[in-house]
Amino acid sequence: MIPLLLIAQYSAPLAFAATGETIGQKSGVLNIGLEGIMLLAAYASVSVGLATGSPWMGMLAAIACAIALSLIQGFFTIILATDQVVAGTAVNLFALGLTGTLFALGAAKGESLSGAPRLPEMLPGVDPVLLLLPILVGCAAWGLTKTAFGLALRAAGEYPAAVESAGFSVTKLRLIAQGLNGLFAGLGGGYLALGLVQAFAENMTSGRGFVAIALVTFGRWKPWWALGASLLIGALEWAQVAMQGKSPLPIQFFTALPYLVALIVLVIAGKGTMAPGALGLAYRREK
Amino acid sequence: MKQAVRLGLQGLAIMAGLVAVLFLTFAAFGQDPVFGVRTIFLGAFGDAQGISRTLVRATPLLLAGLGVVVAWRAGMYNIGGEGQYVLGGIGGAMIAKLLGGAAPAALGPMILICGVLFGASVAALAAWLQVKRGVQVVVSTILMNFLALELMEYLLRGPLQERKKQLFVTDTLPNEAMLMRFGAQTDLHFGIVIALISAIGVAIYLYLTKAGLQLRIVGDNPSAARANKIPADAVQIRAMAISGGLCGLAGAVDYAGLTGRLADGFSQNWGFIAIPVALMGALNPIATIFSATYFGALFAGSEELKRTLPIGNTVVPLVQGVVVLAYIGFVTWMSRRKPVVGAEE
Amino acid sequence: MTVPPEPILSVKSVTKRYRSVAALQDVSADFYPGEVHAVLGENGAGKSTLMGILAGFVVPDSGTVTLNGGPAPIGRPFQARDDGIQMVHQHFMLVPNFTVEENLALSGMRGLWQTLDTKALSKNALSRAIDLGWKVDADERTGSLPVGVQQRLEILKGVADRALVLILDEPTAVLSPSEVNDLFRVLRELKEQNIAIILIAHKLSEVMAIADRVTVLRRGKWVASCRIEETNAEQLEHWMVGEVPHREAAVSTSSGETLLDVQSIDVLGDRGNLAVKQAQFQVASGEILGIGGVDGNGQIELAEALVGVREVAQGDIQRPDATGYIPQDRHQDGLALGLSIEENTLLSHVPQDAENGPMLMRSKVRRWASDIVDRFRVKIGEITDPVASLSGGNQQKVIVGRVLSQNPKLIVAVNPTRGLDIRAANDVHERLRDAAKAGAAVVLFSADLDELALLSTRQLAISRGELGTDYFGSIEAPA
Amino acid sequence: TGGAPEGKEVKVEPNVGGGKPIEGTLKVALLTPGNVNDSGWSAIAYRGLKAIEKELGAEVANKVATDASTNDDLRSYAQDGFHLVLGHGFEYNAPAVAMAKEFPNTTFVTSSGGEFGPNAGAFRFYMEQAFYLAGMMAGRLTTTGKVAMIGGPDVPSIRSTFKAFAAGAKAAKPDVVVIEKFTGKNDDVAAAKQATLQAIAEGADFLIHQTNNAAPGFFGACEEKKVYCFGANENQNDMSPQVIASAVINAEAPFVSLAKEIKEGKYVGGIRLVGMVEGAVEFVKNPKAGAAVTAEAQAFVDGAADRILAGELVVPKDEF
Ligand SMILES: Nc1ncnc2c1ncn2[C@@H]1O[C@H](COP(=O)(O)OP(=O)(O)OP(=O)(O)O)[C@@H](O)[C@H]1O
Ligand SMILES: Nc1ncnc2c1ncn2[C@@H]1O[C@H](COP(=O)(O)OP(=O)(O)OP(=O)(O)O)[C@@H](O)[C@H]1O
Ligand SMILES: [Mg+2]
Ligand SMILES: [Mg+2]
Repeated sequence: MIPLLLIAQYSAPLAFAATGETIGQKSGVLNIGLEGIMLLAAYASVSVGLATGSPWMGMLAAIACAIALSLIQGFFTIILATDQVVAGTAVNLFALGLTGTLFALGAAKGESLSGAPRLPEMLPGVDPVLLLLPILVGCAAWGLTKTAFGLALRAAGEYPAAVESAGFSVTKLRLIAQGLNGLFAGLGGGYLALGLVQAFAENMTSGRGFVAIALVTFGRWKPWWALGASLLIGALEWAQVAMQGKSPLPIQFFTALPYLVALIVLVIAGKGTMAPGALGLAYRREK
Repeated sequence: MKQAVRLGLQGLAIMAGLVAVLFLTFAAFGQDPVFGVRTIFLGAFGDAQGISRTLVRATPLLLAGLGVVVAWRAGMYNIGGEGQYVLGGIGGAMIAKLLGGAAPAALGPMILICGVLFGASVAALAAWLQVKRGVQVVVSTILMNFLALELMEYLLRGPLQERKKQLFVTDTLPNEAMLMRFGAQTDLHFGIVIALISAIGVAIYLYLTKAGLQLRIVGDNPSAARANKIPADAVQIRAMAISGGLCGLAGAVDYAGLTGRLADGFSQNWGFIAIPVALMGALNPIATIFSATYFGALFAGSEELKRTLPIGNTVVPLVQGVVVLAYIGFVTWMSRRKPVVGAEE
Repeated sequence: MTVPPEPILSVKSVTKRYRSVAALQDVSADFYPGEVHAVLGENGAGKSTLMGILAGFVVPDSGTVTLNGGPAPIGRPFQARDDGIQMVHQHFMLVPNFTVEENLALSGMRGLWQTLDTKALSKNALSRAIDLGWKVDADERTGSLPVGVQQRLEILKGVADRALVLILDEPTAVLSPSEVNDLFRVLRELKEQNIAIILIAHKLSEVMAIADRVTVLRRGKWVASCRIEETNAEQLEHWMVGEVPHREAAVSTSSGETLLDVQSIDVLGDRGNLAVKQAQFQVASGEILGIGGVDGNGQIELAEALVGVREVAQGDIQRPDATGYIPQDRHQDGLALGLSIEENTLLSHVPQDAENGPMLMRSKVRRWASDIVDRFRVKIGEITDPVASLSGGNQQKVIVGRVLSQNPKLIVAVNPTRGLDIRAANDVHERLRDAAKAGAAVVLFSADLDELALLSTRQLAISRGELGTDYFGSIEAPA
Repeated sequence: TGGAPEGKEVKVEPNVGGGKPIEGTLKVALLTPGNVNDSGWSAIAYRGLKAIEKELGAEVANKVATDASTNDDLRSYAQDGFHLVLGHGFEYNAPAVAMAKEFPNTTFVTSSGGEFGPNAGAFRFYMEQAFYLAGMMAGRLTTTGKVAMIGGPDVPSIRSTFKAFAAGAKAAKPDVVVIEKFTGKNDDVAAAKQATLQAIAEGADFLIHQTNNAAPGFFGACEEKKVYCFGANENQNDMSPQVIASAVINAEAPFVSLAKEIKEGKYVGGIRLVGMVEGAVEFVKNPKAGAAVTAEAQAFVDGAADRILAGELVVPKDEF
């Protein structure tokens, strides 16, 4: 038996990222750079946490850096209207290189990025960031469906011209969504590093950003569903760790299981008609 | 003529910009920028070793980049190049294992063929899933990348493990089965010729054949293709198969030309880098030759850099990220300023 | 009705250039409350540009715009909207995946930072719908509504709040005659409420039926403005194109061999709905069968079934091998906009002599493409330019040209002249007629009764997927 | 197709000695599979390299070498006149031995690997000895009867050390249950913590690891659950209060003595096993462990260590 709390803890980085990506995709922007943004946030949370001695400053730094990088990507994909996949790929490379280089420079000076201070626990095993997860997912779900902003944001992802004609700027809406995406990725990356292990290692996100992108489809572009999908994958991960050594199947079968299940669910769930109509398409205002 | 001059100037401007980006990146991390840029340049073009290193790196980038070109031209956002590359290697290693020591001379070509088939079939599967089941290629190929890597790890510990069952690698290919090498001084192998021929082949296919025209029509407007009885689904699946085949070929060529064996470190992210390579090549197969060479040079030069700087390893992806962003930003900015070609009376 | 002395909105000597193109040159016009003001002109005459200036989307290079005697909010479309200038675009600004209520709420919102009450936000618009005698289902998915109903939503969005001026860009192009009648009824009602209505239309009969005043533009220049009583259709046509184009009468019925034989077919729509029920007819060589009806009644599905793009669910179609299809929406189904003009001429058919195994013969392809450009008088820069650089009319000619040049035995055309000006439309009509004369069977789907009357040798109407004969309404004379 | 020409064309072959003493500065290059700041496998070798630099005044260089660049890297260093090229990993062995034929004046030595030539060879760190001792200590001290090993990537060297740990534990407590978990990744700190927590949940109260960069995850879990653990590769006794001892590789001594042999022209190709006897492997107890390690257990392990040093106890190891 795996305690539910552990599943929640270890799927929280995925859940944060998938929720943010859901918001972003609802506005029409595919954020392939999610992995890199999470990685930068992870680095920032630990290095600032260690430097200031305050986990709060670490989390703030994670969020700030993630939003900044997310908006840099947004500058390219939303304002300049470049291809979203390429800009995202570049952001991933950039973040991997940047954090790796900073890490190497620090290591050369003998600095270590582990043993960062951790956030106080509100309940056993529940720090404020984890507590924030269901609250923020709820906010995202509520914001998308129950606020004027959410309506406009969804319209920007479906049919941007209609948003412009209603008097709202698609660019601004998408930038806000991209910023929120960054905020969530920052919480996810920060929680992964500072919340779970209080340490940073090169490339420690290990593909979680990419999996989160797949989970958005899996979650039918709904925040609660994205959370559910993350929990499911998180549970599978725990199951694979637990089953290791107790089954004659090779280890790789277990480590592949979450990806395999995600793919199979997508195939069974079938037609992705829930995808926002203008997802992945750059919008250029006619003049 | 004027067009050629303008393109040439634009190319020069881009090259200058890219060097400037390199320069600034080094400076930003407190490294001597002149030394850094010089090292990269000499490492990539300084001598026969450098040039060969550049071409060896450019080979998988060009092949996988061509794969991206073909898929994206058909409107299929294949980002599974990495997984298909790995599968290409797996396909090659499987046939090598199957044939044992038999017919080593024929083995080389067989490896390439198997690599193509392996890459092509998973990519076609991803395409089929999109066309028939609505699973977006962008999403499914991400997942397939992970699966391909896990599969390789498993095979290296099981069916494909070397004869002595000690290491998690395949047997090393016999020399006769390896692609022709251009000299013992360098790693340069016949793969670069295969890649160049592929580039020309893809160019001919896309621009001079009916199937290629149909592929581009489908990519530009699938609805119009359908209304004109071009079987858009079949064309997209075929495009993905070609794309995956090229990425698989990249893996097989690296296996049979460079490493001679498969090991956990076989995946070097060429399949991911191929995306910016293809886009910087404007999704044009011939221009992709140049962008692949550029990236190849960056990798080759940074090999030299890694030998000398402690941050050599990690500064490379950083530079690539900045370069790609700077490039796409620049190109978009240029295309915005460019007067729209109008045809008004 | 009385004409108030003061115009609500007026433009004085506005000029707008797009690089080399002068979209508008020194144009002036006054728009009065309580009047329908029609703006006429050929494709590219500058009508939409002028509307864009009025609605605040387009900033003129020079000239002044006044609203209610004061300066109009130039270049500030949202201010213009708040000031009561409402515009219904040619391409609807509706989110297809939203419900009607959500769409109305989206346009009714004034700020982003508030909780969403779609009921409250769409209340005004929905109550206006009741005033205007329209039944609107607030929970329906917008994209699945017929075009006519979507247009009503656009008008409702415009008049939900304070509307002083209502601008409609080619609203009738997509409507059936009875829908046009209904639209005109509503416009008259709005006119009674002292709203100034500005209307762009290509069909003079409609203009004569509804307008109180007309302004004619030609190649960006003002040609004439007057009250409708002071002019007639011939004069308007002369103002628009300079000379009155020659019109041929419909081809006489021919009794050639039957080329198209449709035997009680059922066709399914994209969502699996039964779009065409038990259609049955024959078309012979030399015949032009006109099929009229409101958009969304199964035309597209039937047309696609006729040419074999869509499978029939039941029944059978005998058709000749060589078929040509002119689809309804050139941007959606007709062209690959990112490809060159030359490549677009190959979209439906690659001439046999240009194929050599899998290869295309470049010189043969070039000759085929230039032939089409020459024979159909397509105005182009370079043949290798992207087809997107052509104006709408010339794009349409590329499609018509490539379809007719392959000498099809069967031609299926859906609204082939939608949005084209009179001269371009005449050109297309003539080509279709020539094809019929040369022995092809033609099926012409059109929402335009005049076009059907002018071209077809025989007419059918389609309604809710069923073919019949007595569907056509007619346009009422002004009361 | 056809293979590479058999070394005939080689022209770039600086005369750097080989079989004869080297005059002037010794040049030594090191290839590692990962960054040298991984506080694990690669870091060990880097410390060895630094020792060569310091003690022999050698000119040193190092680089991460992947499968695709291995041949190029070996060749480039040889062409640049390096006298000794060290490849830190079994994966460099076969390419190095092949390359050595083309550069008779450069010596290629890899850590692990079974092939050698006149100017090429390997030395194999007998890390299993230290893991065996750790296993014995764990087996002696466990109250739950369960001990665990947490691995990052699933590679032969790690598997072999884990086998030794398990053997040691069984030697101390025959009915001990040995739990083994791999994350499959080198740098996934969260996954390492996850695997460790799971092993602890399954009852393990003494754990050892091979997680390289992801080690903070391992230590974090042990700290949280207040179970005892061992450091590996480097002396990690300070990384957490829960660490009772570390299984350490000291690459300094064998690296420096190897470099000396090269400098004096005395190197003979072959495969050497370097372990506790040579001082290359060590089981270092944590002085701060205090009461966690009973005197009885310590004596038990010390006794085994003595027998290893005396050659009476041969710890099992895999060939790779
Ligand atoms: N954004 C633009 N950029 C460049 N040229 C433009 C632009 N908008 C309009 N034009 C040009 O200005 C001229 C007038 O265009 P406009 O759209 O006003 O014509 P129109 O009278 O509405 O034509 P139609 O009947 O086809 O709708 C055309 O030549 C057109 O090509
Ligand atoms: N790239 C362009 N450069 C200059 N003018 C353009 C360009 N593209 C379109 N236009 C002009 O803008 C106007 C609107 O284009 P569009 O193709 O929508 O024509 P349209 O006749 O209004 O078609 P539709 O009725 O289908 O909207 C046309 O007059 C066209 O000439
Ligand atoms: Mg117009
Ligand atoms: Mg028009």
